[in-house]
Amino acid sequence: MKLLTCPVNGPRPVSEFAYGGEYREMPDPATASDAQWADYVFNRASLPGVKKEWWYHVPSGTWFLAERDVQADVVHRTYLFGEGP
Amino acid sequence: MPVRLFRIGLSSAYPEPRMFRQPEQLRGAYDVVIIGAGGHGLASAYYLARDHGITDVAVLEKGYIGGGNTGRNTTIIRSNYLTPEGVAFYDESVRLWQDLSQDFDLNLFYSTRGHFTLAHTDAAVRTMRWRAEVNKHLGVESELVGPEAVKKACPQIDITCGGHAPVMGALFHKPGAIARHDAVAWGYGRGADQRGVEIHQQTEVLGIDLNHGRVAGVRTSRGSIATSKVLCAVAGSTPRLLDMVGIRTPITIHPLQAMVTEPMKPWLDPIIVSGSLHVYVSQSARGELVMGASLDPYELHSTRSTLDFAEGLANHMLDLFPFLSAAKANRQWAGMADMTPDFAPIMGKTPVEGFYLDAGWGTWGFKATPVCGKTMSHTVASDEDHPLIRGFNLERFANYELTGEKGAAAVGH
Amino acid sequence: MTRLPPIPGEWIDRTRLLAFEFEGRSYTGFAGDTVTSALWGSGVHVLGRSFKYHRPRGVLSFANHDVNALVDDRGSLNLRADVAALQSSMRLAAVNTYGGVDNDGARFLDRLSAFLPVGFYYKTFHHPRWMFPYWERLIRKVSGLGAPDFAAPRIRTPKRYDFCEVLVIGAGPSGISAALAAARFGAKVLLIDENARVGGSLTYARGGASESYALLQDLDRQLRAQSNVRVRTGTFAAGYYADNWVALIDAHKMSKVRAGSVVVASGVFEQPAVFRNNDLPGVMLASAAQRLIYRYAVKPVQRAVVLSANAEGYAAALDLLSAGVEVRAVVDLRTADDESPAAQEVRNRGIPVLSGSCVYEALPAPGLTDFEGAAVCRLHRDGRADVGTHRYFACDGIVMSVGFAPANALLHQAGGRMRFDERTQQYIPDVLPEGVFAAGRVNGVHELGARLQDGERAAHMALRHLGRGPASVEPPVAAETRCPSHPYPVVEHPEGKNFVDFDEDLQLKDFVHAVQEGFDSIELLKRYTTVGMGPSQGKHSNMNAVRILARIRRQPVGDLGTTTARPFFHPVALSHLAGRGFAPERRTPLHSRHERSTAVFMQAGVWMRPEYYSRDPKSKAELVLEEALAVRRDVGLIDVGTLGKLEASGPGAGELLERMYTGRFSNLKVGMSRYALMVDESGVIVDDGVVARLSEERFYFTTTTTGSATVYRDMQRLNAMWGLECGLVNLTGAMAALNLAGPRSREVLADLTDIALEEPAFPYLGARDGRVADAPARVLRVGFVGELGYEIHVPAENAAHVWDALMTTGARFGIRPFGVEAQRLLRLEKGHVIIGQDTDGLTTPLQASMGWAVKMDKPFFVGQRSLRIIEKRPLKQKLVGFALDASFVGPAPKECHLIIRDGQIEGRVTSVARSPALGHVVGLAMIAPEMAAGGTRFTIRVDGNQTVEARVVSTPFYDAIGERQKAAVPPPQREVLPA
Amino acid sequence: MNPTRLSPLHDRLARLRPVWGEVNGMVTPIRFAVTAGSAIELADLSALQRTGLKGPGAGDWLQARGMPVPPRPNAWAPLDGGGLVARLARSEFLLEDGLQGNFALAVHAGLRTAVSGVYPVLRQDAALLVRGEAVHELFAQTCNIDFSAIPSQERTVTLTMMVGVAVTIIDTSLDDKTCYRIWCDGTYGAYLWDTLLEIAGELGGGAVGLSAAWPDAPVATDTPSTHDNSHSNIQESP
Repeated sequence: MKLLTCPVNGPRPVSEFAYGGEYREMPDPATASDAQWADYVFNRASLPGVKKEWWYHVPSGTWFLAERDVQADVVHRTYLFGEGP
Repeated sequence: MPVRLFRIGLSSAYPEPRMFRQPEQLRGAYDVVIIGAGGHGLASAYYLARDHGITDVAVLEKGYIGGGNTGRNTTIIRSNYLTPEGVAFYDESVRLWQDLSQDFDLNLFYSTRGHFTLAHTDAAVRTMRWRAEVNKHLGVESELVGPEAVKKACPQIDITCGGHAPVMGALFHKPGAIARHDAVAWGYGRGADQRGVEIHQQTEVLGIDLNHGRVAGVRTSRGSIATSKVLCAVAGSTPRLLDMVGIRTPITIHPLQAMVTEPMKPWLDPIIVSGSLHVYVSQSARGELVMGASLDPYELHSTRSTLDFAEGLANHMLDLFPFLSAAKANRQWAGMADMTPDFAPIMGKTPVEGFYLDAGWGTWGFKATPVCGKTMSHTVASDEDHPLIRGFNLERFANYELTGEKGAAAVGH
Repeated sequence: MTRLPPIPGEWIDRTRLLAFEFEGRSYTGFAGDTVTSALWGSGVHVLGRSFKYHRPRGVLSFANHDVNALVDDRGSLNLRADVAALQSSMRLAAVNTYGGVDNDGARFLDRLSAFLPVGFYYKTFHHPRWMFPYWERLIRKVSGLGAPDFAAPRIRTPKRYDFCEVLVIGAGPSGISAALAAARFGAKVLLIDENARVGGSLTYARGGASESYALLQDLDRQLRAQSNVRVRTGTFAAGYYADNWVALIDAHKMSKVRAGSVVVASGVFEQPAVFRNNDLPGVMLASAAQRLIYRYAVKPVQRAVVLSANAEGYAAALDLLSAGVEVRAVVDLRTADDESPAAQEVRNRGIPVLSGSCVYEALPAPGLTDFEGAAVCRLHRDGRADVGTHRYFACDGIVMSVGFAPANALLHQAGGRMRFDERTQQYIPDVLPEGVFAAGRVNGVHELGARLQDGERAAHMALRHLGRGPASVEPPVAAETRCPSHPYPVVEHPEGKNFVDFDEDLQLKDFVHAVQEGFDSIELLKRYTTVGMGPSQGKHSNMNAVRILARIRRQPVGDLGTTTARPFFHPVALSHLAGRGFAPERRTPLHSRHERSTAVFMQAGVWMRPEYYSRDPKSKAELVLEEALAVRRDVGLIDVGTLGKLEASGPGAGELLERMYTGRFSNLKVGMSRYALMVDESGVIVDDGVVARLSEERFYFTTTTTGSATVYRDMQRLNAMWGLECGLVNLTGAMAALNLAGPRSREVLADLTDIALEEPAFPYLGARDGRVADAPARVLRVGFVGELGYEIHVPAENAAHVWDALMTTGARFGIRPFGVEAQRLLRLEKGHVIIGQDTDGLTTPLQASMGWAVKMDKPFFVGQRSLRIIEKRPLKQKLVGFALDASFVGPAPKECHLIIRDGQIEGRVTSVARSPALGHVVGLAMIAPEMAAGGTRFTIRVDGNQTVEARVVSTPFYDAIGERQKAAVPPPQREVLPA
Repeated sequence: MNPTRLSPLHDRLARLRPVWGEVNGMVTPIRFAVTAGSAIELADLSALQRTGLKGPGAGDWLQARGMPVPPRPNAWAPLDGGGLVARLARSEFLLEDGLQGNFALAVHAGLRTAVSGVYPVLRQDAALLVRGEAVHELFAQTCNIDFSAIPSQERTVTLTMMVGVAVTIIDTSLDDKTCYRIWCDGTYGAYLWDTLLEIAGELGGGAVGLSAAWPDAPVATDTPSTHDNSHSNIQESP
């Protein structure tokens, strides 16, 4: 089973985690056009490659970010929000 | 003993011709280029040639015919969907399926077995009734039945599911069927080939040339092609192709895994699906139990297998059929499913003129193969979305008009 | 009886005789025997029938892929006779025969084989269409292997996790050498082998001498001396999964091992030669014959022709001789003489060696089950047999040693890339992923000494991967100087029956024909012929299939690419995969109280909740009605502890709720509560609950039962992202919650609490902390069921105590516990929406007629921007209340019955029930907006295609002004009492 | 007067007909009529006083009250009177008193009035003790963590999943006596207990009462409890 490294709890089997989806910057609701907003809500950068994703370590309730190659399923690094590179 | 087999048995030389040619090289231009020689791409080519007289068509395939999800799915065919758009669309598909073996003169083993979607909670029972009512209204044979009906059709089932998820009812869909998945691609391929379509295997698309926002050509690993119409039917590779023409969609790629047992004497007649147990299973004519579950939980562009999938599936299989403890799982595999937020496909014209999309097939693409061929060939030929697919257009997201099949397809099959 | 005198190292225990039955006849074997060795040792040679043509089959590989010798022992499905351990009182029968293995009624199919060409089932049975179901039924009758026993109980197995630093797969010479080398550096080593004992080929390939056995004993001694090596025999690696996660299977269970690094020393599968009748019982691989001899002391045949293409073949010939087998000749496919010592010895012993020759066909006695001899021909340069040179050898067996294919499935699964090595005529690892290493014959290293070295080298690499081991690792061992595998051990025959895949009964011509039909890539060929798709997964067939395709396409094997090898390496029982089958279940602290009150439980996610409380002989419907009426008339008590219960504290707490929920909470007074609705980013309703303000900076709030985990999760994430100064605590499990509801609820509670209950001290929607039955309690005045009501939240450990106190005190007010069903009914009378029942995966607040709960003038909340877009668009559907005439009789509508107008679907019923308080049927429906106006009549289609007239009415249906929940007032006059 | 406390495992324990005693107002098995094998001993310690706190200021707040604060996340430290303070992940703490000591109550009281950056966490765990030579086999069958590779002197706190339930596990082994503590959400307690007990039984162990789990436990045994289950059991027990 895949291993994922929680920045707080260390390497754990992926079954201890919940996938939080791609990390996305929210456009300013005040200035974004309807089309831009709908694009933010629905569309995804679905190309294979290294992506920034939310992951959640269930037993400890820890959210963190993972930079994962979604084709090779290799995690390059994980860190807590705001503590990244 | 059927005549055909006699002829083969008695002829000195094996009489069977090639099913499809292997064209030496790509030509410089085609009227239509179809990317992806899976069921959908080949079906589109077949109906373009047969129904629309468009035969100057190249089907480009990175790997080999039917090597993608066409050859990796669990072959379930049904039309018991939730939305009127969905039901009408898949019902037409089921209708087409019935004739394919004769159309192709190739036996697809299209086998109507009946399809039970089990409900283990009262919420599920409600959804099943909803689907049944919509189906009946649109003339599709579906009904909500009680546990006893399930037990009657499948006496071997443990209706209490090991005590922790008793079956409270089921949606019974009489036309539910299975077929030989590979043969579907071969049949469409042969039919298209006989009508002049060129199928180019081992030919990867490297880029799509646009000219003022419309399709001008396709660059491949075997040279460039000029064309004004490109149909994209590549399931798990859709994001790469869309990137070539700069279209953004909600599609994300998740693996869908499956598993098959060693052959055993056939005993399971209907197709059994359990949403809350995440199991669907049918028995092939070879005697193998073909089993699947829900999508992998996170995005992945790969067809790797996982052990926890096999463990979970086996556990729930034994909840339903405890006597299979000694049955052996023989092989695991996976496909790449191109998922959409509303569990409905994305089909038809796109912002790029001459670029037609047949995608978002998630876990339900196989059953739609014939109707996709029908509707996409119409759309490509007439440059007008076929009426049956208007609910599936790409704009529906920007317009906040999702189709809401989620209820019906919560478990992949 | 062909049992040999005792042989050093044999695996059988001659002191323990086991009696068993096969096909109704009684036999005996020894403890340590497999079913095959016991039968073969008893002179039984027809062990099974083939899948398609029902030809007799015996021993082929004797290495866990003799899938034509599958037996059934009273419902144990598809036992593999070649590896299944013999047990006394086994009652065995060959699978898939008609009337027994000897006179299988389906054996006529063999004579029809010409009419059953490759893929025949694609070519027929579909004309005329109506005939197909008959054909299909026939096919489903004859297909399949063993028959399951429907009465067999579920087997639960002790599945476990395991951990090691170096996992070595395969305990042959290279594997043992690797394990010892890793152990010398102190690594925790796990060494596994699927055989009953370690040693691999050392246990059977002896070349008629004793050195290899001596070496095995020495290695075994060294293994036992290493305390940090765990040896698990009878265990195979079923699959390799991400990050060195390997599934190990033994007779009783699966172990999931996480290894620091993995050494794959899985060896090779010996490959059959392809010639006419190469499937007859008596034709077997050399390694199979050797295993019979040295492991089980069984004489494989009496008189053999050895078909060889390598030194191993000559060694096998010597093993046969030492077992007293008469070797009529060694037929060598190669023209050049084999220079190995074994070959010299064979020639010295005067055994005829026919080089540049092949076995053209095996000659059966009538009935195929017995064996007469072998026809041997010289080979033309083009590889065809020169039938003119036909020579006949009487024998009862042909022993084949023409080459090997690597057992590299795990390396494939690990993501390794293989390349075809022309020198050894074998696929060998080209690129292996990090932490995975290959050693021995799977790595293309065949000489014994070299295999030992290669094991050590691989172990050192494995240690280096763990950051330990020797400073430098020795270079790869020198490449083989000889070729153990023949490039094309395939002989054509006009009459065919030269089998390539024994699982699927595929003959040479099937491949020729498939390619002729255009299936000329390895993947298409595999799919059309089904080669390698059988239970043995191509272990003895894929290599020859690739060679045949390459020959037809006049291409080097290396150019064809390889097919992937997916799990499982050998099939795995579902019970092994499932293990114990854990099913987590969540119980509220009041579970025992519900049991005592004879609750009927229902599942709500992982929770068990009382649906209603049974009281014989009353029906569910009656009891639900009684429970509801108890609440309307007097007082009822329900466990609502499954609701999510969260606390948000700190300066940022209010802001967090403002952003998470659609309503406004900044102006919520301390000590008051308010309904809260949550939508997702696309404006779709996802959850609701009640928010209570305990102090300026402290909020306590509830979520739906199913939503609790995800709501808490999302709040944690956004709280972190927004950097709000707010602490979130999930109290769902720690707090119990009881809803005491009904006109008498205040009287019941008054006796038990120090909280001032009367108006205006504790108004509707008020929230107070205090004590209930001495327990610290948080009490919310709620109105979900539409009566005066108190939601009492107490620590879980006090829940039973408080429940008991309320029931005792409530007794004189006629208190009754009520379940989920009654609550649904009561809330429906109030027109309260249940998220997920009255809404679906796309419902917005506007559609749910809950605009009142959405404050669009707030600066921001999740989903607000989307709702701005949605509110500009025409409404597609709207949730309304409806009622049937009081006079209505007949089949009542059910939830999800459709609303039909002019043959069109215009909506659906989401909730419906006969209101005991009102005496008629009321419900909620999603309906086309133009039909949503009060008083509009519409048609519901109910069961049996009946239709029912309903009219839109405003909600709440009951106590429209809500005076009852605000202040206890006498129950309404109109009541229907349960019949 | 204080209300009766009930262990999340109470009705599961009652089925095993224990001799009850009372600990901190909670009826707790002192010993069981049937004594199990000693390969694994499983005991309910839910009765111990327990509280939690979290937030950026939690660590400092504890320190200010002279309580030991584990220096790193997922570590624990002992408290006088046999208790412990466990640091869960980064800034959350679980305090549990032994049979003596009242840190938990003190902390609970200290947080009744709001403290900035410190948030009280009500703990109502099912709290287990498991020990014996077969404990690692029990873990092997229920939890995907190699506890044998975590030295007990490191005083590590492990937050992980066990048979599908989120648990907190620490190793309290002394010398050669393998001993672990397990906490989980009380509402999963019955399921976790039943599952562990079944496996423990197969491995030659079972449930033990406080007297075995904690020989020097000065608890009032056989006190007539207000709880009817316990009554009946006391009568039925020798």
